[in-house]
Amino acid sequence: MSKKAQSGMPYPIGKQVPHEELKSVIQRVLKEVPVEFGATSTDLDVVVQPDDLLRFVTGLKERKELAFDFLRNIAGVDFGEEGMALKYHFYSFKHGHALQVTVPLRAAGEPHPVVPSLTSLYPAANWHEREAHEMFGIDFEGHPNLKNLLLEEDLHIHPLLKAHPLQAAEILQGIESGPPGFTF
Amino acid sequence: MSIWPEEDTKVLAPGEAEFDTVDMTLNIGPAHPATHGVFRMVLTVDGEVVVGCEPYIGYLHRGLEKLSENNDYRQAMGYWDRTDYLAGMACEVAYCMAVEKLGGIEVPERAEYIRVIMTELSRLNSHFMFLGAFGQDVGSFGTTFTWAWRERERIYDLMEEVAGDRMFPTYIRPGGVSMDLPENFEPRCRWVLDQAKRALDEFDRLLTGNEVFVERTRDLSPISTEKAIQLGFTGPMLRATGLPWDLRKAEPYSIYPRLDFDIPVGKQGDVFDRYWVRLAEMWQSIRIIEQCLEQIPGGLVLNPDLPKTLRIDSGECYLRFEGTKGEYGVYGLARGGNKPYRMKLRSPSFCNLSGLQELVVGTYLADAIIILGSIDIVLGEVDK
Amino acid sequence: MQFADPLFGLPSWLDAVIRVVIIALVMTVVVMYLTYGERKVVARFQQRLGPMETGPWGLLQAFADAIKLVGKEDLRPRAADRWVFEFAPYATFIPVFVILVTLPFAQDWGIRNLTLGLFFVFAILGLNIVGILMAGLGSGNKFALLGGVRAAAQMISYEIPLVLSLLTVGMVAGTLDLNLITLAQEDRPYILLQPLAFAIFYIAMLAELHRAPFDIPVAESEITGGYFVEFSGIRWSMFQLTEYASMWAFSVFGSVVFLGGWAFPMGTEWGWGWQLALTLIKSFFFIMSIFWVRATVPRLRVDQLMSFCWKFLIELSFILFLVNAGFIYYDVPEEIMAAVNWVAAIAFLVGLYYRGMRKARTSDLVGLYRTAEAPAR
Amino acid sequence: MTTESPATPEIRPYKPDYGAEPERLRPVDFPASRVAYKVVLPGVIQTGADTILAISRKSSLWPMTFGLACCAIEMMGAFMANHDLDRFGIVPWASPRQSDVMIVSGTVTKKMAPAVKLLYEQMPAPKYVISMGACATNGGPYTEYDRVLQGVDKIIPVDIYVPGCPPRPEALLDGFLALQRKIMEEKKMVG
Repeated sequence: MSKKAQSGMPYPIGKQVPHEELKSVIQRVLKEVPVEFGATSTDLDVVVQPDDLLRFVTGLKERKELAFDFLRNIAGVDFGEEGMALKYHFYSFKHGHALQVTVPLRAAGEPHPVVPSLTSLYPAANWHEREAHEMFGIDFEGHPNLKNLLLEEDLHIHPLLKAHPLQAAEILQGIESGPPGFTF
Repeated sequence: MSIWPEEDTKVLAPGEAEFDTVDMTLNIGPAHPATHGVFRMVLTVDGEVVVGCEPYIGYLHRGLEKLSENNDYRQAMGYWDRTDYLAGMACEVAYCMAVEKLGGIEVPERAEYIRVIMTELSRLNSHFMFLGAFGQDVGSFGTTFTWAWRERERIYDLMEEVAGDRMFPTYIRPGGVSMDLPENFEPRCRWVLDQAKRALDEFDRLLTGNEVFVERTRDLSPISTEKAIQLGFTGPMLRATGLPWDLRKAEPYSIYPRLDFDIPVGKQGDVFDRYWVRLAEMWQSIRIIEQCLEQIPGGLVLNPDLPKTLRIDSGECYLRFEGTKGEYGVYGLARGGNKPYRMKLRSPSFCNLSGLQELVVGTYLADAIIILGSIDIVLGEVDK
Repeated sequence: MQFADPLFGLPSWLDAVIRVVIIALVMTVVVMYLTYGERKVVARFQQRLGPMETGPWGLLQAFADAIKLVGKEDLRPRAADRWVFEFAPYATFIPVFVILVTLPFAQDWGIRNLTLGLFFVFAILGLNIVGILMAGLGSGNKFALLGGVRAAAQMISYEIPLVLSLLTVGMVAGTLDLNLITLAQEDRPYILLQPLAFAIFYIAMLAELHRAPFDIPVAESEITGGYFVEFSGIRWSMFQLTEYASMWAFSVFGSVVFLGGWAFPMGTEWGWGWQLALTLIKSFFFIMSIFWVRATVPRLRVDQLMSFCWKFLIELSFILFLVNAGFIYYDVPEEIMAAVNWVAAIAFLVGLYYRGMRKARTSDLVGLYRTAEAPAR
Repeated sequence: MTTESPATPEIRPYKPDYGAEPERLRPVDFPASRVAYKVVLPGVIQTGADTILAISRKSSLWPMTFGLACCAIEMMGAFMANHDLDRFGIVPWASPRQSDVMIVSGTVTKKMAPAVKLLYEQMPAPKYVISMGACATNGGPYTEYDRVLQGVDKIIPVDIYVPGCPPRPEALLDGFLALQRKIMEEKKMVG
């Protein structure tokens, strides 16, 4: 039963693509964009500079050989002094391959690091970019509605930066040296 | 002389609107019975028709990722099972798989089977909650809710026998599970599954066979596969559109390749299809658990070579896991030490919810509630 | 004995006052135990127990609720219009109570018998809407506004089929006097003659009472209670009283008009105590069926509700009215009239059933690439 | 500033200090005129109206349908078939205007805190708050994150704290029973 049903599917579900094959396809198809290749324990990793990002991702989406039609995730990482990075995870329903795109950025601070927004290509990027904006202070150029998503709208802190401290837990009553109770 | 000013007595030309209607802004949430938690949406309604929708989230933002970075690998697990709090064990499995990917940790085969059983029990648990809450949204006065909770309590009891707690037992550990199954697990589990089958049959009669229910949900906010992919939908939301994309088949992990199960899909991605896909998925989960109970081997359940404090020098992964709501992705980065350097959750509810505007606009106010219910959000996961 | 013969030879006005007091007290107790009964019945449908701890088997639960509600703070939101807000509960409650004036609970026993009793009930029914709209508009809350407007639209729409179906019965009986209508059902209740009218009456009654599946104005999961969302304490309990009192009034009314009230099956042979018991038992059948529907059926949407009324139910009730008028004009025997009505009623129910079956077949709905199938039942 | 620095901070044994216990719970003495009905109608009204009111209040505690986080799931579980709070007359209502109890079931973030406070203020007067779970009590496991409120008692007064993460339905049930006892204890004060 399942054999017959799966033969009619428009997408090859369950096909695994080796990293090397995908790497060679990207090198062949998008050779005008300077990229570096690496690998994580799950995906092929491509390092792209922020200026090339929009060109590269447009290629990823629109070239038939790649056809990355699904943006899974955008994760920001703060390396402190070494700068920041954005990790984009793409998936192609058509070919069944997955890719991680790393965009190295300068360190947090004023002015904020700037990356082109992918909302025009992937509507799914909208909330992911808003989240990265508020958590890391990364500005996405061309985002239609770049305001806080999870935090209060008038709050301009970036909690996921390594410099952002945790607060001390209050102990209401007990063995602390001060008088029991709490202050407002 | 007329008592009315001239400009007020305007004669409408043919084709002009008969009424001037004023849009009303209606704030639903963050404390509203239909929002399944602390979600808030501001609807602009023209009478009963929704013409605009602005979702607001973050009322349960409690710093999962920040706290994970500041805790030991094993301590942080307590935050992760509280993300999708309807299926705590499934989230634990996802997190532990990510840690194992980072550290290259082996898992004994028996533990893999136990994890699959627990994941699928959690899926049953979460989908039962969906059935109950969805029936409540459609308006069946709690009957579906109590019936669903009767089954959930049985599953919770089973989990408590296995792991010691109902919701968040932190039973799954990096490298296996914390302890072996109790002696009478198999007959107990089969009994629970039999009861669940009976309950599913009841739900099929109560809701799927109900004229009013079908009339309310069918052809409501249909969505095409292409649009769903663009909006980032995964899980039952995507499968309802007709695409049989399930990570257990598409990018197989754990022992799922050894198991025989099907992927239920809908036809047009409307609310009824989403409901039906979840109902059919529960039958598949029961099939999976029954196969696991037959195939489960003996042996260790926890990798004995692990140190007391887990230290991972370097590693990076984006682990995807078919959670109960869709693709539950964990981006992990380790740079030495006993704490993860970065842990990012790609939560399925978050991505499914981001397309709410597309689904809701143009429907009736009452439909907006059940469309929200059909997305099956969990706020712990949306707000992280 | 004349109807409303003064008790103990008292003056007429004093007699009426005494009867009103009796009915008011009975109504309060009945309403209290209806809330208790609903919680118990619905709890059983949901495999729970319902109130158990307040008094034996929770019998005092309703009293505890009532006393607590009296002791609550009486809040008025700042956005509310003072007079409209504060008088809305009374404007909602009084029409329902006035309906009870004309209902014959036993032979020749009610508050007052009116020659045009049926007409009086129709006239009073509409007044309820004023109070609900006052509550909706005066609260200064958008949920309440939506609930009030929904309630007004729904109740005005469903009044038409309700009135038409009842007029059919009045036509068959040849009178609008409720006492005489009941007496005419001594050997057969009108549900046997007019089953379709009964079905229409039942559906329209559910809509008038805002009970499931027509509980759109008070939908808890959509508008958190509808028009009474801002009311607290004693004023809110007036709404609750209205809801259950109108349910009881409708049930007594329905059992009088369709089920033979106190007259069927024993006629005037039995004393008034038995007659009273018969009326109450029949009305509790009604109420039980309302609870049953509430515990099982989901809610309709507002446009489906309206189109069901305007596109189907009103036409059906007009046809019913005209056909029965023809039967009576040409003196068709009662048996033929009953047979035609039964055929129509069965066709109506079977049609609804098949409509439901046509929609609910999941195998048609799912799966171009269907790879999973729920086990066949 | 003292010159000598404390070498080891003195560790006092943990002793909770709730204020003077009997003082707080002592019944208020009303003037004789206010309890005149007891004198006028001896034998007719044996129990005071305050007792009847308190018994009614404790038998009909209506919480608000209002879930915040994980604990809300266990709260729902307490209302369902296995635990059935309806046995005690406890039924949830959607609107705060008709509720008596607010169950703060889960983490209160600083973004949510104004809404929680508003809901509390919308409830009519004899109102009680049950803080359910570790998060609502003091922030629980999330207490170190700065967008999380360290306990809901910073914004609204709490009557009963239910421990657990999340508390089992039985624990919530016990919390309700404790609230009932508390209502009976303070009946003279709520009059």
